[in-house]
Order: sequence, then structure tokens, then C-alpha cells
Amino acid sequence: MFYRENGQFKSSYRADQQIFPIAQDRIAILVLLLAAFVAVPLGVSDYWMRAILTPFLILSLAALGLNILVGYCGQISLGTGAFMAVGAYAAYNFQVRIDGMPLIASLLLGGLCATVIGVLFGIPSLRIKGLYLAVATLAAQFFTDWAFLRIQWFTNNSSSGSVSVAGLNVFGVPIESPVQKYLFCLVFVVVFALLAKNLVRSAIGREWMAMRDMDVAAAVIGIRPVYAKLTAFAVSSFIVGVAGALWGFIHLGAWEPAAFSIDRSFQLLFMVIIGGLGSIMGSFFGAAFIVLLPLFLNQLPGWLGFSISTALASHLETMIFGALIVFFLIVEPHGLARLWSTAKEKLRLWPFPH
Amino acid sequence: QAKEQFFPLLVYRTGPYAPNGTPWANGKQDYIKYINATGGINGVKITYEECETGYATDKGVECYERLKGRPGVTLFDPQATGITFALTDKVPTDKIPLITLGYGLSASQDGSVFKWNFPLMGSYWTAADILIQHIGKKEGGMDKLKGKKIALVYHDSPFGKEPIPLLQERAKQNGFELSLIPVTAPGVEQKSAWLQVRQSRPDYVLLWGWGVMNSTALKEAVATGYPREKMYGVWWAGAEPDVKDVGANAKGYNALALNTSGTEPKVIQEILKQVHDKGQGTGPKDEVGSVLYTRGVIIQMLGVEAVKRAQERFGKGKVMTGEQVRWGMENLALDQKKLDSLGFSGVLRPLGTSCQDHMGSTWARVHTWDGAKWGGMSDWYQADEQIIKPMVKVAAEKYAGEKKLTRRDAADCSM
Amino acid sequence: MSEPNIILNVNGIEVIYNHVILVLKGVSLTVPEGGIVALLGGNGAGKTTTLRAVSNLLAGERGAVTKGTIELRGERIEALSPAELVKRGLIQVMEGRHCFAHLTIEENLMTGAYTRSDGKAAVQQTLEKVYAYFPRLKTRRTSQAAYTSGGEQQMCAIGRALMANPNMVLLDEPSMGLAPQIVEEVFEIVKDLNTKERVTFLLAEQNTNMALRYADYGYILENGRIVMDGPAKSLRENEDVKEFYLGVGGADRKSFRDVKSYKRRKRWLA
Amino acid sequence: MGFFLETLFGGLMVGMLYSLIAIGFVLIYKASGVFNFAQGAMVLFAALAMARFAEWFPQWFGFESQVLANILAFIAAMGVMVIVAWLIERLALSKLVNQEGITLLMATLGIAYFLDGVGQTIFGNDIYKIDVGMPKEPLMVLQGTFQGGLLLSQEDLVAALVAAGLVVVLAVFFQKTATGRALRAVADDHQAAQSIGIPLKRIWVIVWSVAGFSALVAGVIWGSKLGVQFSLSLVALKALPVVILGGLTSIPGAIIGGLLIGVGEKLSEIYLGPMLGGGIEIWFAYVLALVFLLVRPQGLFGEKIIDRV
Amino acid sequence: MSNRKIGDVILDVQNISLSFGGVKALTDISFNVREHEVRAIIGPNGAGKSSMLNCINGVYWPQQGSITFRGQTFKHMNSRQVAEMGVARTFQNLALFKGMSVLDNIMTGRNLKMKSGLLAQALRWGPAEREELQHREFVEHIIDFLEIQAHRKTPVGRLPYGLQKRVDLGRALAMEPQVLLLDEPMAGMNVEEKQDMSRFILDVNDEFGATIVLIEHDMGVVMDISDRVVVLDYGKKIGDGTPHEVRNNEDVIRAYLGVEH
Ligand SMILES: Nc1ncnc2c1ncn2[C@@H]1O[C@H](COP(=O)(O)OP(=O)(O)OP(=O)(O)O)[C@@H](O)[C@H]1O
Ligand SMILES: Nc1ncnc2c1ncn2[C@@H]1O[C@H](COP(=O)(O)OP(=O)(O)OP(=O)(O)O)[C@@H](O)[C@H]1O
Ligand SMILES: [Mg+2]
Ligand SMILES: [Mg+2]
Repeated sequence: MFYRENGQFKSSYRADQQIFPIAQDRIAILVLLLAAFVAVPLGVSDYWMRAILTPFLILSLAALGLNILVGYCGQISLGTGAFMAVGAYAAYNFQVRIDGMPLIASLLLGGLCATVIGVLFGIPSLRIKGLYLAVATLAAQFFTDWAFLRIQWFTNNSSSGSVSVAGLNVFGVPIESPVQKYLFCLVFVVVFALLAKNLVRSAIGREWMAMRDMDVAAAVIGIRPVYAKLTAFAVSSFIVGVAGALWGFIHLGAWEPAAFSIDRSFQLLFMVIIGGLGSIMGSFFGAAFIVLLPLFLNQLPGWLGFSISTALASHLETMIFGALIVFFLIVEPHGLARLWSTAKEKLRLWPFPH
Repeated sequence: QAKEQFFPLLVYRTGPYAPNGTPWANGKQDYIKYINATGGINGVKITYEECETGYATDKGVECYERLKGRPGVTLFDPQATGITFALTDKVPTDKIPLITLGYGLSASQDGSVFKWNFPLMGSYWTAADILIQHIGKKEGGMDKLKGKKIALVYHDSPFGKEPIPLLQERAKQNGFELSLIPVTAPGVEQKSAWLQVRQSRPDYVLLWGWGVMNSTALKEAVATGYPREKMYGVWWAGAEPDVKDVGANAKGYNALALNTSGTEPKVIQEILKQVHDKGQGTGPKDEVGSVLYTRGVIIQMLGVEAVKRAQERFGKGKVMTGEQVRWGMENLALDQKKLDSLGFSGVLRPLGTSCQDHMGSTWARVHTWDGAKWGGMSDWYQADEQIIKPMVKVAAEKYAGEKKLTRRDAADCSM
Repeated sequence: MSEPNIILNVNGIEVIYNHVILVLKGVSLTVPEGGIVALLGGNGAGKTTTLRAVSNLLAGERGAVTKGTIELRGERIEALSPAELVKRGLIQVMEGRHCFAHLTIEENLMTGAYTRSDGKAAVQQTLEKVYAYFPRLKTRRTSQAAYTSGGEQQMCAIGRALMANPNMVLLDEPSMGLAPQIVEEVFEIVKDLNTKERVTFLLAEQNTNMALRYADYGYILENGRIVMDGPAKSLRENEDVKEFYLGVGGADRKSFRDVKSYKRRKRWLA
Repeated sequence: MGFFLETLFGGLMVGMLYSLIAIGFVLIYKASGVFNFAQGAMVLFAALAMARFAEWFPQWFGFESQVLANILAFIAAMGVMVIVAWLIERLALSKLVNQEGITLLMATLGIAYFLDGVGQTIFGNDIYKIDVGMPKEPLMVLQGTFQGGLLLSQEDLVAALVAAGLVVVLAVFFQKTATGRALRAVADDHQAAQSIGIPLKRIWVIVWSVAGFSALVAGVIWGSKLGVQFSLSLVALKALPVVILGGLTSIPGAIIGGLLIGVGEKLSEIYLGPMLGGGIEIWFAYVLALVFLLVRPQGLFGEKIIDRV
Repeated sequence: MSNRKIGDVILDVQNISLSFGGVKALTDISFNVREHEVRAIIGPNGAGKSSMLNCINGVYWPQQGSITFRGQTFKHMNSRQVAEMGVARTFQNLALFKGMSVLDNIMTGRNLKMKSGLLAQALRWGPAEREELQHREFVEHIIDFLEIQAHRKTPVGRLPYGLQKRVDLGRALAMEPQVLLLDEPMAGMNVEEKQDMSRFILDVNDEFGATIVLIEHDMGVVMDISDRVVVLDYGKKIGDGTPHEVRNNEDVIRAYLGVEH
């Protein structure tokens, strides 16, 4: 009986259009942000910060970008890794080739380059649909894999094709320690999540969803498929590109094209589907599920105090992981975000069953 | 606090490279068990934990982050070139040495720039150089290489691309024609690569493969009729898993050998006795002494020796920090006598490191698959300093420039 | 008149979608052997849901029967799969056509005979019968169902169900989107099958006029509850039904042009 | 000229092997509207079962004959694949009736993980051998016509013939029969198919078993070429452009698509590759598929994508 | 009662022919629609009524003929242009955006009128938010008008069929159309609901002055509310005139109405 909107009358449409119309939600999100910005840096070990939370944040961001394309606009893409790679390598080139390039500018410019490539590979979507498009986007994936491996210019002529960055700083503040890296990513994620949320609840977001749900009807009410689809590709690959740049710069430090291989693309697609297509929150749930679950499974035998061989543990991990994916899909095909909202609906009715 | 030296073990026992990663990892573990069974490092017990990377860089980084904070952490052996690249930037801050025996960044031989990297016993540049020397010798002199065609069939990744600059340099000097034939990782589809080989009919094929790529290459060579005798693999393409299911068809194929294989060496016998006979072996018994297993043993031995060396300076019977181990690693002096006493006679050549040279030795041989086992060791070769040295220098300079590092001075070296 | 056999007995069922949305709040109805029973009610009353519950198609919509029982000829059927129900002669024509888009009209019809085991000739005979009922289908037999008009698809869906040689059919809004002549024909077909082949019908309809003309008995559903039931004849006479469902409030039929307000005037239950 | 022909044949033969995997995708898609990403895992699983059974049976039952071992192992592996199909239906698909394509696709990815894990746990993750006596030595033909002769890989030739045979059998099996029609109906609309009494359960078990069978054949052929180990599951990736090019719903499409992709990628790698620095065949296959799709968005033989209001 | 004035021809369809492979959906159809009138299209199933609307909407491109809209003649229409010219449409088979809420569905109808750029929307800059609110208000009127307040936030996929039809209408109304094309808006409704719907249509026609083109199978409705009726049969036009004329047309009776009427 604590969680409900009764008694919270909205006197204006503006109030009704807030991201979180229910007061309890607003409080919860504030607490969460506070925790993320203050409590976590104070109370969490370096390992967690560096090896779990930072990658989680970056992958959430990438999933968020992908969700715009797949979840909101309905264009399935298996080329996310490619757009991340473009973001990372472009940002790298801006960083090493232009002296004194600010880090944030490099990252954003990297995102912009990803946008260009994203739009380019988005053009076929005007004709190709569904799974056919998904596989067509693999063309982007394999092409960029190849290009960054083969074209030496992109890697600043490094003999092995592996590149690395060092000495990152923002306005003179170094981004070195786990806390700094974590906070840096967190700021990006929060800002982009907010912008993305704004977009999807605005006219353009509705255009995307309209294209996704029924493209002919969308055209009849005056939505231009070209514009809607290409903006989705653009916005999505921008975010994904920035995430890619963060992944390279902040998380890995040194990388090769394999860091953005097709496995990454699949992984991100998992995240958005498990998390919930067409849900900003879902991207975070999905990323948490996919990043944390294997780690958890991996540590579980240790915590339970019995040791099994690494190979067996790893096989068990994939098995359980696969089984859980199926399990969650059965429980809620629309992903964790939907599960969450159903739970909230129940809570709203509580203590009555219906 | 318990007296324990902790060895994090990054391994891959699953995924496309598991068949090769597994014996390697088993060798490392068995050697630790053996050392523990014989009283540890001057009484310091070794603990270890494996972390599965699946040969993936991000997982490797996660493992590194997870294990680097353990008390008594000694060194990391990433077992993958990609992971090495990612960790190279991280170890200086964490002050943990990185040992990359026979792989990794070729330029990291230069210890005055790469303070924490140890590409012991050889890099891809030395490997490529030795192969060319060997081929030259076969032909009856390096000058006979002029006009010859040599093709490099390589794993299309940093690992496979690393030898290219050296080979290009060699091609220039020795006047042979080098053609580059990439194979997309993991290397299950090589038809067109071998069609290209068939078309250009090179005099020799250098095989820079890992995992499934090697056996597939050999099968394609059979199918296209390329003589296996003309094929030379890197030392990562010269182990049992690479030829096992090709069997007799791979007869005549050559590959570099960093170490011997077989159960004769004393250390292997000891491991069998102290570990496997007590039912504590990590893998199956019949794998003990195989090429990659032995390599794992060597890597672990060098790690242990580095700790011992450090103890000599910083206190016998104490747990060494990463920084101290690094010093030990940089001041290794394993002469023949020492090797003999450790049970490694004939397995590898003496090795000594210094601040400038983090490799310690570049000795390697070439062995040949006779259809059932590896054998027919060639003479020992050493990489040609005249070629390697300047290249390492240039590459290290470039790296230092990019990272805004300054070379270590004499004071730093003596620390 | 002797008491006819009850073929279908729905007893106090409750249906919940998605674990939270309670749609049917205790619906009970019975269908006698060889009868035509109409299920009436406004949009969202729960007619479709009731039919889905009977034919066990709720799972695909993430709905579930949480209370009550459903019996077909005395046998509990909640746990039977739709395919098993079809084998027992109970088939549903789904609302909104649901033709197989990529199959031709004829292939669509033939899939309806999937469960039959009485030989090719018999199936062929039924096919001819369906074509005789809907000549339009015959002319369009080779086009993909997705490219036929709305009405043609509706005919196809009904014809497909008939191909199974059912003895009980659940019809969900069969008249929707059909030209008046065809609507008439569809109901004639229903009557025809009912009298000649003793097929039992339970039909959910908005076209109350038609439904009550052909049905023997009717139930009126509002908001997930049965609010009224009775023989078709008496429902037709009922003043409320007349006004809200037949559009003949008071004396005679009002012109659609002259209806002044469009506020709902009355509900049995809110 | 001789070399061109060799490349062409090489491409055709590889293409046939791609088709063999592609057909697994097509079957399941055609019959249930599910894009089965677990096909690769099924290939690996089946191959592992086959390889290990062939190794174990002689030990367990004490006989020598390699042929007998292979036959028994094949039958046992097929049995295992049927059980897998049954479990998949039971535990996953039956609970996901009427869900959207992308949800089902995701579920198959989950299944893929599960199979990978289970397969390697039961059967091990080393390299295993399948030896069904495929000839390894190359065949020289037309030595008179071309200088140096035309070199054909016998192994590929046999494999391509087996693949072609299987594909034809499957095509016939699914042609216009009542079952075939029911399969297509299920793919269009699960719920409507259920409503008219098509037993989804049985249909799915059948289809997944047949897909399991094609995975087994693919596994045996690829396995005897490559050795049975984890990488086998990655071969499925090579089949994706094939399915797309041929059309998701067309068995002939899978064959023609396979041949086109096989030939296209080999020719491109040999003749264009050296100019671009090599290694282009993978993306070239996809770009080739993409270009075809721009002309025909449903692939060469796929059913037209329906979009009507 | 009505103070609307039927004006000039606003939409003129000339000699349209459309076929799909062998199927002739429309053969040489001509008719016109005058401003402010309610124009009905009737005909048996498969006659080509929906296809006709699809041609006007630019969903189908006819092989022959032309369409003149407010004096401009087009060989075929382009969906976006048509929408910009103020033509809105409802669909026979419900073409709603299933995953979106009722509110969002109707809001998409306003998209054509929204002008903020991508960046402004991302930042919810003042003007962007104001614009959003202003359109929201308009949409709320429609929601009130259609009496679907309670379902504002429900995903439309979950609504019963009849309400979905209303949302479909709401989306079209949100475009403030000058011409409203309705494809069987009353299918699946009972009499009471049909009365409501008729009222809506007439109100839209009266108050907003929208011209209505209506496809409907309920002859009662057609006869009562339309000004002129076109009758199609097998893609051909077999009748055109006032409801009264059409009702007494021999061809029409034979092909469509049946003898009883
Ligand atoms: N899949 C679903 N998920 C959630 N709610 C649903 C679902 N299907 C139906 N409902 C809800 O159940 C209620 C009854 O719907 P139902 O479709 O049974 O009505 P109906 O009587 O058939 O109406 P109509 O005449 O419009 O077809 C409606 O309020 C609807 O919103
Ligand atoms: N995209 C298409 N491809 C092939 N045939 C089509 C297509 N669209 C319509 N048709 C055919 O054109 C004819 C007219 O169809 P249309 O949908 O216009 O009929 P209608 O008059 O609206 O009928 P109903 O009242 O049943 O809705 C039908 O026979 C239909 O099968
Ligand atoms: Mg209904
Ligand atoms: Mg129509």
C-alpha cells in the first residue's frame, strides 16, 4: 500500500509527462544516482570499480544505443561491434594525430564518425527488413573488422594492428584511477541516458516506434521512412560509437579489432533483448544481467567452497547462462524491464491480488 | 599472514584455442604442484588460481583486475598476444611483471622502455629471423635465398602480424620475395589461402598459426598438394594438437622448437613422480612432456626462478612483491649448471636477462613431424642481433614517444 | 421437449492476462448439443477471452484461467492442447481472420483438414462444400491469403475451420467486415450446418440483430460478467436489449443521423 | 584458365558445404518462423557425439571394426539429436508459442550456449577425430588439357556430393505434403495453426530432429575435414550470408545461395584480395549478399515479404 | 440541422486502373469528392474499395489514371505529400502501432505539425517542451472526444478490438484532416457503438468541416449519413449517386444489396 499513484494528482500535462510520474520512483532514482555518484566511489573496491562497474556502465551505454535502433525503431542490427570499433579507432586517431585534442572532444568526434558509418550502413534498411537486415548489418561488422586490421593508417601504422592510449585527462584532471574512470563513464552514461529518454518520448521517438510497429501506416500519417530510419541509425551509432571509444580508451587502454568482434555485437543484442526492447531502463538491466551473471556464476563454486576444474566451471557457466536466458524469456518475453514493470503494477495493487 | 607466493594463472581451457591452451596451462600448474611438493620456494608455498579468458582480451583484463590485488601476487602470463597488449599499459601502475615467453610485443625486449614486460626466450621477430636462417642454411647459404619465394600464411590478428616487419626487412636484405596471405581467425576456412599458395607456388610457406588454424592449414596443404617439407611453422604451430588429427599426412612438416618434448628430462620425470603418481596431476598423464606442456613447465620455472633470484636480494624465504619479482626477472642468470640442477638439461639453453635485454636468450631450433611424433631437432640458432636490435630500438622509441615515457637510466636499472 | 445434452459447460471461470489484468470475473455458460448460442456484449466485454479460454488459446496471449472449470461433454478440457480439442471436434474461428499469409487460399483451407484421417476423397468433398458455400474463395484459390481482401480472408478463416469437419464451432465475430449479403450467407451456412449436420455453434457477435435472429439462446456479457441470459426470442423482446443492442429503442429504428448524443446511456454494471 | 577452374571448383565445393549448414537454418525457419542461431552449436554437438561414440563404442563393447563403430556412432548420435529436439520443444519452444521472432531468436541463442556447455562437458573439449574414410589425397585431372593439370580435392568432392544428396532428399521430404503445408502454416501464425488443430509439439519435434540430422551430417563432414572441436560451431557463421542470399524460406535457395557465396568469396579472395591486402572473403560474402538483397529484399528464392494494410 | 455547405470538388479520381499480377483490383474508376461532403464507397468483398483508398494514400501506385487534389493532378500520390495536404486515414485491418500507448499512437498523428529539431528534442529545450505540451493538449481533446481516457497509457495491443478502432480514428483526427478516409470504421461494433461512431463522424464533418470518404458494409449507416455513394464491384464502378438513387439501382441490388433490401 506504499507504492501507488493514488493521491498524486497531476495538475498539468507537464507533470504527467515527467520521466517518472510517481513520486516514489523519483525518490528511488535520486537515491540510486546519489549512490552511484557518492556511495559507490567511497565504498566499493577497486576491482569492482575497474573490472565490473566500469565495463557495466560502458556496455549499458552501448546497449542503450543499440536499443534505440532495435527496440525503438525495430531495425535488428548485428553490426554493433563495428560501430563501436569505428568510434574507438576514430577517437584514437583524433587523439594521436591532433596535438592537444581534449579527451571528451575525441570521444564525441569518434561518436560522430560512427554516426556517419552507421547512416551509411543504415541505407539498406530502407529496402531490407527484419532478419535479412540483421544479417546485412553483419557486412558492416566484418568489413570494419577487416579494415581496422588491414588498413595501417587507422592504427597509426602500428606493426601488429594493436593500438593503445595513455595519459588521459579531462581539463587537466587525469583519468587514471579506477574511481576517476568510473565517474567519468558514469557521467557519460547518465547524460546520454537522459538525452535518449528525452528523444524516445518526443516526436522523433514516436516516429521510430511507428516505423517499428507498422511502417505503412506510419507513412500514411506523414512519417518519412527515410528520415525516421536514418535518424535512428544515426543516434544509435553515435551513442554506440561513444561507448566504443570509452571501451577502448577507458576500459581496455589498448585494443585490437577483436575487442569489437561479432561476439560483442551478439552480446549487446542479448543485453537489449534480455533487458527489454524499447526500454531505456531495460538496457541497464540487460547489461547488468549479461555482465554480472557470468562473473557471479564464475565465482559461485568458490563461494560455495567446492572447487571444480576451470574448464568444467566455464562450461557450467555457459550452460547455466544459456538456460537462464531461456528461462527469463519464458517468464517474460519482453525482457527484464517488463518483468520489473509488472512487479510494480502488482505492488500498486498490493495487498489485493488484482 | 601466511607465507604464500600467489601465481595468478590466466588460461583458456574453452573456446577455439582450448586444445592448445589446455596442456600449456596444465604444465604450469603441475610445476607449481611439484615445487610445493618439494618444499616451495625456499619454504614459501605457492598458491595459484586459474581464471578462464577464452583468449578474449576483455575477459583477460577482467581476470587481471580480479587477481592482481591478491596478497603475494607474483607475475602475470597472459597466454595471449591481445591480452598482453592490453595489460602492458596497466602493469606499470600496478607494479606487476608480465612474462610473455615466446610471444607478446617484440619491441618489449627493450627493458629500458618496457620495464615490466619480459618476452623471455624469444619474440616473433627472433622466431621469424631464425626460420629464415634455417631455410637459408637448407638452401646452402643465405645468398641462395635471392629470388626465392616465401609465403607467410598468418593468423589475421596482432599475433600473426607481428613477424611481418622483420620478414620484410629480411626480404630486403636477402633478396627473397615475401607474399602475405592472411587467414581470418580462428582459421577454419582456408581454401582460398591455399589456392593462392597453389597459384604462386612459393618455395617455402611460413605458417604463423594458433589453434585450429594449424591443423586446418596442414589439411589444406594436403588437399592442394603443397609439400609439407616446405612448410615451416612458428613455435606455436609446432605442437601435438596441431598435427594430431592430420597424422601421417603431415609428415615432413617443420616448426620452430623453443623447447624439447618428451618425458626424458629430469624435471618431467620428477613431476610424474611427485605429482602425477600421487594422483595430483592436473591433466591426463599421457600429455605430460608434450611440447606445450613442457613450455608451460618452463614458463613456471622461470617465474619461480625469478622469485628465487629476488629472494637472494630481498630476503630468503620471504614473500616477494611484484616489484621485487621484477628485479629477479631482470637479473636472471640461468647457466647450464643451474639448468642441470633444476632438471632442465637439454630442454632449453642457458638464459640471462638484464635491464636492457628482457629476453635473455634467443636460442631456438627447428623440429620435424615424422607422422607420429616430433623429432629430428636441428642445430641451435640464435637471432641475428644486427637485424633485431635496430628494429627493437626503433619500435621501442616509437612506443616511448607515444606514451611519453623516458628511457630508464642507469640508476633505475640498478634498482 | 426433452432436455438436450449439454455439450459445453463453462463454470465460473476467471481469466487473468499477464498475471495482473483480471478480465473474466466468473463467467458461466452452457451450450446444448446442436444449439446455436450467442455471446453478446460491447467492445472489451470479454467475449473473445471467453472463447479463447474454451479453446485453450490463452497461453499464447499470456493469459490463464485461474478459477472455474470448462467441460466438453462432461470431460474437463482445461489441460488439453488446442490440437486435442480439434480432434474432439471443437474448433475456433479466431477474431481478426488470422489466415496464413504466405499460403494460398486453397492451402489455407487444406491446413484445416490437418487433423482428419478419413482419406483424401472425403477432404476433397469438404473442400468442394466450402467452395460451394463461398464461391468467391474458389476464384481466389491460388492467391496468397495476405493479398486477398478483408472479407475474403474472413471467408477463408471460416472455411478453414469447416474443413476440419467439426461438431462444435466457436465463431468470433464472423460477420465483421463482410458485405451484408455475405453476412446473411454466413448465417445461413451456420443454420444449414446446424440443422443438417447438427454442428453446435457458440458465436461471439456484435451484430446482435443477426445473432439473435439465428441463435436459440443468448448470453450478454459486460465487463467480464454475464449480466443477462435467456432464449433468443425473449432477449429480442427485452427493452434494454432492444435499445442498446438492436438499436430499436422505443418505437422504431432511429436514423444514425439523428442520434444526438453519443454518451453511453446505460450499463448494467459499471 | 586451369587455375581459374580450380578456384571455381573449390568455391563450388565449399559452397555446397555451406548449403549443408544453411539448410538447417532454412528448415527450422520455414517450419516455425524461428531463426535458429543454435544451428552451429547443434553441428558441434552432433559432431562431438559422433566422434566420441565412435571412439567409445569399440572400447565399451569390445569390437574392432572402424566401419561398425562409425555406423553405430552415427545412429547413436542421431538418437541424441532427437532427444535434444524433444527437450528443446519441451523446455523452451512450447512455452514460447506465439511470441515474436526476435524473442524466439534469443531463445535459440540461449539454447546454443546451453548446448555448447553440455556438449563439451559430456564429450570433452579437445580435438577429436571423425574418420569415415574420406579420401585425403588430391586428384589430378585433365593433365593433358592444362599445364600442371587441374587439382581437385577428393575429400571436398565427396563431401559436396553427400551434401547435395542430403539437400535433395530434404527438399523432397518437405515438398507440398500435408506436413510441409502444416509447417509453413506454423511459421506464419502459431496461434492460428494451433486453433485449427495442428499439433505444434509434434511438428517442432519433427523439424528440430530433421535439423539435428542435417547438423549431424554437416558435423560429420566438416568434422572429418577440420577435426571436431569448438571452432566447428563457428562454421555456422559462414552459412548466414548463404541463407540470406538464397532466401530464408527456400531450400533450393540454400543450395544456390551456397554455391554463389562459395564461388563469390573464393574468386574475390584470389583475384581481388591481393590488391586489397587479403582476407576479404568474409566481408565479401556478406557484401555480396547485401547487394543481392538490395535488388530482392527477400533473397533470391525467399517468399515475398508481405506488407499490406 | 447541418450548417455545412457542400463545396467544390476537392478530390477527383480519374480513370484509375490497378492490377496485381493477374488480379485486376480496379478498372478504370472515376469519381469525385466534394468539399465537406460525406462520400461512401460500398461494394462486395474484394471489390477494390480498400485498394482505392490505398491509391489515394499513395500506398499503391495505380498503373493508369490520375488523381487531382485541390486542382493539382498527380499520376500517383506520395504518402508524405498526401498527409501534408491534409488527408488522414483509418485502416480496415487495424494498422495501429501495437507497442505504443494510446496516447503515443494519437500523438504520432501530430508529428507532421511538430517542428523542433532532433537536438532540441533531446535536450527538451523550452520551445520543444512547450510544443510537446501544446500538442498533448490537443490530443487530450481527442481522447476525451473518443472516451478513451481510462486507456491513455495502455499499450494498444492489449485493447479490445472496438477500442482499437477508436484509437485508429483518434490518430487520424489528430492530423486535423481536411479529408478523412475511413475504411470500415464500424466493423465489429454493436448498434449502440455504431450510433456513437456515426455521431463522431458527423461531428467531425460538421464541426471541423472535414470531408469524409467512408467505406462501410452496414447499409443502414451508409444510407443515413452519406451524401453520395460510389458502388464498386469486381474493380468496376457500377453505381454513383445519392443513397436513394443507389438503393434503387438494379446493378447495385444484384451485385451487393441482395433482393431483400
Ligand atoms: N493479450 C492481452 N493482454 C492484456 N489484456 C488483454 C489481452 N487481450 C484482451 N485483453 C483485455 O481483456 C478485455 C476483454 O477483451 P476481449 O478481447 O475478450 O473483448 P471482446 O469482448 O472480444 O471485445 P471486442 O468486441 O472488441 O472484440 C479487454 O479489456 C482487453 O483490454
Ligand atoms: N497487394 C495486393 N496484392 C495482390 N492482390 C491484392 C493486393 N491488394 C488487393 N488485392 C486484391 O484486390 C482485390 C480488391 O481488394 P480490396 O482489399 O481493395 O477489397 P475491398 O473492396 O476492400 O474488400 P473488403 O470489403 O473485403 O475489404 C482483392 O481481390 C484483393 O485480393
Ligand atoms: Mg473480441
Ligand atoms: Mg477492404
